[in-house]
Amino acid sequence: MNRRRRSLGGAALALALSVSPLFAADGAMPDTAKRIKVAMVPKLVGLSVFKANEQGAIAEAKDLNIDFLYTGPVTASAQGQVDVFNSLIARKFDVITTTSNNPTQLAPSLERAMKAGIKVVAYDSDVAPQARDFFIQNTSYPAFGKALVESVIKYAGPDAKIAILSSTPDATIQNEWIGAVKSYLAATYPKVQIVATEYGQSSPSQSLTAGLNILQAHPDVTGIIAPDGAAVVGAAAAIEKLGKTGKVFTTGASNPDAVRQYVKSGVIKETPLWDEVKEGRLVLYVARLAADGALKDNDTFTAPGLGTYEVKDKVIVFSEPLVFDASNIDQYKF
Amino acid sequence: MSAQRDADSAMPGFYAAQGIRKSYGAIQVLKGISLDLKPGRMVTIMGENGAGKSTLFKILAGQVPPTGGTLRLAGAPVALASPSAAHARGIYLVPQEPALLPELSVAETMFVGALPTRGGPLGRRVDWAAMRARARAALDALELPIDVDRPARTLSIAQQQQVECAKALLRGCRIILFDEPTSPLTSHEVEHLFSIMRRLKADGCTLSFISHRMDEVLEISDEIAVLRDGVLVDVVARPSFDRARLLSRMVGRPLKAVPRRAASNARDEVALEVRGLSDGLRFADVGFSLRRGEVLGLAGLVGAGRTEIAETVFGVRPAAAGEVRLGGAVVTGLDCHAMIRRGLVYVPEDRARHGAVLPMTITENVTSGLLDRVRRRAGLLSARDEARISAAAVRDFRVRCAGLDQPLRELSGGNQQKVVFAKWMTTGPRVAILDEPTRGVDVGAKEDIYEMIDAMARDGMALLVISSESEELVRLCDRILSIYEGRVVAELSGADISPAAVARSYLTAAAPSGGVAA
Amino acid sequence: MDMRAPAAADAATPRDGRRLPVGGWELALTALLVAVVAGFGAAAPGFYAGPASLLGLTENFLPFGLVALGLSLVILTGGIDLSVGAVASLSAVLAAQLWSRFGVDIWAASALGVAIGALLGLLNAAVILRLGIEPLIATLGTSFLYGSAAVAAAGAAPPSGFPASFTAVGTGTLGSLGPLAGLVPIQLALFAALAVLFSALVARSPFGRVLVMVGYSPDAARYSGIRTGRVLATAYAVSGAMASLAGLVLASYYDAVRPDMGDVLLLTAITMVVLGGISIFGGEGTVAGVVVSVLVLGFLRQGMLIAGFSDMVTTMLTGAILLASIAAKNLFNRRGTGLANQIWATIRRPEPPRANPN
Amino acid sequence: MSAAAARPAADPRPGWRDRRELVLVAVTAASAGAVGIVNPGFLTVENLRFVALNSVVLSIVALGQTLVIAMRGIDLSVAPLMGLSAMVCGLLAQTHGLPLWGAVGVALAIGLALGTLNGVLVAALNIPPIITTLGTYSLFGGLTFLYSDGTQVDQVPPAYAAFGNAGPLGLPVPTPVLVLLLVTAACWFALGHSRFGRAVLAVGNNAAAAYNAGLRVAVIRIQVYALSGLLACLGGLVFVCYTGSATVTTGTGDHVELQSIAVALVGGTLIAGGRANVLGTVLASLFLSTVLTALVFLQVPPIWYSAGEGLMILVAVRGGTRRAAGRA
Repeated sequence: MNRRRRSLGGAALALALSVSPLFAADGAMPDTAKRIKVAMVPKLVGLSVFKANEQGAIAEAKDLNIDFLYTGPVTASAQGQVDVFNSLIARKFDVITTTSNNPTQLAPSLERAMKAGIKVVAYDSDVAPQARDFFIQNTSYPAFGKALVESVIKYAGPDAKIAILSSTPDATIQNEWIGAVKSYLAATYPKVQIVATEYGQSSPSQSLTAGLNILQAHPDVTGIIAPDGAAVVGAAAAIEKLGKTGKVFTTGASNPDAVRQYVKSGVIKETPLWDEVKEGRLVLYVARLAADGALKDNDTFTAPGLGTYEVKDKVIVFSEPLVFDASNIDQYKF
Repeated sequence: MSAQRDADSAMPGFYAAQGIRKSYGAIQVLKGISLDLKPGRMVTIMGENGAGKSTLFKILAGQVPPTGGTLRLAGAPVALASPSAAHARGIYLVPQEPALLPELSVAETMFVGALPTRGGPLGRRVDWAAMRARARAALDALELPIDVDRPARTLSIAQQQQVECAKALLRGCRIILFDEPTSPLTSHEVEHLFSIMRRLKADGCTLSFISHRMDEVLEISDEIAVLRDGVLVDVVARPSFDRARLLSRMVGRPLKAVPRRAASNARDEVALEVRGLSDGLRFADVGFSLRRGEVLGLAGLVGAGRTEIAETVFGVRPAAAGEVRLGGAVVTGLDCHAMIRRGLVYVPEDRARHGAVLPMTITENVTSGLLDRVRRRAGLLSARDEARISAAAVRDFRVRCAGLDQPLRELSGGNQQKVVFAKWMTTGPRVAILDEPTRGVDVGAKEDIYEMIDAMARDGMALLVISSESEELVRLCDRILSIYEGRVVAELSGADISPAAVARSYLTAAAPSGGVAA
Repeated sequence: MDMRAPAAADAATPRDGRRLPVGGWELALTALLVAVVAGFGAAAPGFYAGPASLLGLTENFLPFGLVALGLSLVILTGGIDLSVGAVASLSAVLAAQLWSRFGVDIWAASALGVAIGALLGLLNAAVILRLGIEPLIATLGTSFLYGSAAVAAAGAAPPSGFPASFTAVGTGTLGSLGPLAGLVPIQLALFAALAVLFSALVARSPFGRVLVMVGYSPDAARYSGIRTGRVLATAYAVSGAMASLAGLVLASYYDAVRPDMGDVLLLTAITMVVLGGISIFGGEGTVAGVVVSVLVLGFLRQGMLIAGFSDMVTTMLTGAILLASIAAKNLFNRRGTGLANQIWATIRRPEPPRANPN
Repeated sequence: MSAAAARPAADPRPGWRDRRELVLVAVTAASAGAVGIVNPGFLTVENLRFVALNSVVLSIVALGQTLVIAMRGIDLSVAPLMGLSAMVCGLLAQTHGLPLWGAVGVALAIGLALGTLNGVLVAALNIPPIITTLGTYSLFGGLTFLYSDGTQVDQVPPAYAAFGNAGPLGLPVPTPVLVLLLVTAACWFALGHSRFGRAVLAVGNNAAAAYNAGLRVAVIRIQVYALSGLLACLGGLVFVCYTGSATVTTGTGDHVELQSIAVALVGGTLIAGGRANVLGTVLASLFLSTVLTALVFLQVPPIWYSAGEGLMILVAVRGGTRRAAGRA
């Protein structure tokens, strides 16, 4: 049913990209003659952000002569992903793209896939480097850390007491972002104090409870950085329930649909992410290139309608953070 | 029969079975039973285990549908789809051990399924006050001093039966069937139950009960019906009761007179010595010594503490004080695992719960007494050796079975008991405690078991026998201790031993102290 | 009459049901296994790509089987162990931390891990026996405790990247033993060995005998001189040890540990045990049945995934099979009281012998 | 049996230790007070309101579980049922604008239908409850997944949010709390004072005896599982209104099945059936919510939260076992 909401309108509105499409002729080009099978395996199938990737990927698959499959575990478990990988290996897929629940646990299975001649493209959350051919990083970690901090401190003030509400203690990408947040704070806003760190287990309801608890236990907190889709929703809901809208600000990493109401009601002033639909398209484009063997470890390429990208040591940075606020959020539907 | 009977049979409370048959699969349990139950009369059903008595009662009470035949109530045929349908028609079965609703109050257990309600602001609600008042009234009517607010789990079995009687009356049931009510009761409790029965009878209720105890039956019955192998072989009315005839009808052959045992096998060597044993609760200061080859009986009322004494000696129940010596060595406080290894075994009274594992095979039960003696290969039990032990046991103990791997539950009570005997006797014990060794065992197997006990004594085993049947103790024992309320009150030996003397020994102890716990 | 004299075996040596622990249920499961493997082999491309790949599929589900073997013992006693998932996680995490933080040899750490699992099982038994708490509740409580401990022990960056010799347990084959052995995953060899061991243990060892006895009737077992507390403690300890073994195999398979890695094991392992024919009330059932049911459910899941069904559809099917099989079993079980059972009884069994005195 | 015959009659009147409600109120108040001393923020009206609100969904589900356990059953499927109801109601509202009263109907219908399925499997096919609901746990979880097709509920219409958070007609008490009070009162009345509830307890005490007393045991079983399903789904609806979200793992991810069993037992309901404590269940859920919130106020590291839960179960059930031990 969500498919009905699918729209590429948002994707059409190009962003300012770090690399401008000037050197298209030099880059790797896909060869779409042969039909290939590409699977996209998200952390779990029940999250809208990943559905947004799928949305973009489906559109791109048509153009690139790809049999596309979106499949994954129901809960965010590495074991579930490995089960899916194993079945994809048996079904002889050409490319597996995935965002990992755990970088290390997935590695043996993905290495087996690579041994079987399957290309592996990681996106969003990386796996161990030896277990994938390429990694598409959403945004650079420092950039995202900065965006997270700015979107709260701008409103809460440079000497605010803030809290962090994350997913789980060992979530790789969240920990990278939290690390980036801390170093940016130390450098730019040394007076900001982090008074609590809680975990919502990527569950909206547990995040809500954790958010409520933070605000009740630390009434002087005026900002919550919640770098997780469920966490930011929980934090925002907690602020709203406690009637602290306008007094406490939160930000995170969520798809616009999930936080639209909070952005409109002012609980969330700004929240950074990136264009998930577009990222899904890029994932498929890179998958095609990888399958064709057309992409080198250090390379550049231009994806039509997406822009030009640089591959550095197998890593491709997708974009600068895209910051949603009340003025632009309605342009994005995912 | 005839006109008079026809007229009677239309009376309210006249309940007749006509040609009742019941089969389970290919097995015919009841083969056409016709029996009349009449108002104001007590009809007793006697018969060996497996004769079909309980099945007949279950059919009469609507718990089991008959395969064929008709039930007539006051002349009209009735079909009873369930126990509650039977209750609705005034027929009530008091089970031997009433099924408890342990967490509910006495009053509620009496009304379960038919709680009185009254209207209230929130709809119909249970009328607790009315329920309690009516329950109290029903118990008072039978002069039963039981607090209706007690949780049912605190009732004794006798009290549970008493409550069941009151319950039957409460539901307006005037045809009351008692399934072997007396066997778990002490004799005082039996007296109390009988007084209730007489009161009900005088009140015009239709009564029937099952019993094995001849004395009771002769005392309370107006009519005695004897069942054998699913057939009603005899119905006798009061003046013409004849003990010998009843017994021979039950077993289908004339019964030899119960002999007193010939000569003692007792030797000098003391095998088991108990001194000043107490558990701090049920018995105190019990002492006796048991010699090899001797058979010592423990007589007493049910609940006198005999089983507890045995269990404490055996080590499954802790002792508070006293000493137990086995072959001279002090073994007080050891668990039964250690006792078995030292040659003391115990055949418990409750076979299904403690004595055997009914779903397991004969072989597994036989060897379970002491797995150590089964030969092992690579740490595993040798199937061949197990089969050898089991086959020998089945032969020596005359177990009738289809094969050694037959589950025990498929055997009759007597054969199950023989397997339990085999389980322990093949471990080569020096002392055996036999608690109600013939409970739930039919007459034929009973005699086999007596012979086995004699043989064990001849072999030099020391035996402690607990039995509630005086005849049994007389038949088996060299010496008898009488237990009353956890204390040894008398000792009988030699020529003093007779059924009357045994009964007298503990009943006289009972008399002075007045009423035994109700 | 001398009962102690050794008697010659009865001429008609009776068959012993437990010597060959295979009955109707096990045969039905085996038929189902054949149908599942053949069905997916024919209908799902990629399911059968040579014997090595077929056997290789077992690597993906045998940790569940290891848990099921241990859990079988507990369920045979009439108990249950809800803590197996948490035990698997906690002991694997602790073993991995011993290796990574304290430099303990990985194999020594693994051995310690299994020992820790056994200890956690003993702790379960202590809660059940000493505090007198129902196994269901006791192990529910301890699973929360062990789970917390696993998270605490794992820290923010749980260890990963084990030595190759260790990860071979999860993903390697017996290749070094010869070309044919190269087809057999080490996991499968481990499981097969343990399956035989457990089967023999339950069917023919003194421990298995008393275990079954305790399961059918704890009272009768106690009155037979069996120290039931020790039997239960052993069962829970073995269950814990097997859970931690499964956790270690998972660690090896994933080349990493996580504090929640064992969570998925519990419900599937219970399903395997129950579908294998072990009665939740204790006593009844065989390890052979559990082994076959592990293979049935494992191959079914792999086949479904390869055929492109989602994880959840597969889980649904597992649930449906569990319900249908137990319903069918109830209808036909000798101990049941259903109508079909009575019909079945009359068809199948002659009149049970009754001991009537002539 | 001779032991039973002569066991001295216990005092039938419950002592204070048997008044589980009072004990729970006391320990809840004591822990709240203690935390309040360390961190006064805990005792604000606002915070206590959320402590209460946070316990509502679990309480509602656990009341159904209480009924089932009182009948000597167990229902593991409450967790996926709660999730299914939250997902179906939430998605219908989010995408089709299903009105709130419609969602109530949908939730109750799902609960009744699937709860009845549990009941039929237990009562008619004679499958042990733990196995039945283990099987339907997978089935219902799968239904949630199939229905949602991997999407999630992340915003609900204002009417839902108002229902989940505000009080009706401007009352200061949030609607979920009122719903809980209503359900609690209904369960309390049913178990304590209606023929149906007493029949449930009779079945839990001794199903054979209940049958012989003329109770339709199979029908009662089916009704109780249906009620449990109903309450689980009501809990799911309240959940989606309160949190504004539902995912495929709602219910199962938080192990509501285990939590509901835990609070029912901590509340004083016997795992062996036959005795239930409706008020105790609600208070135990409130206690759990208090403790979990208190841990945050005391700055206990989050990883130990579930250990606290485990200890609470063992300690509370231990207290209950000691007194039940007298029962043969």
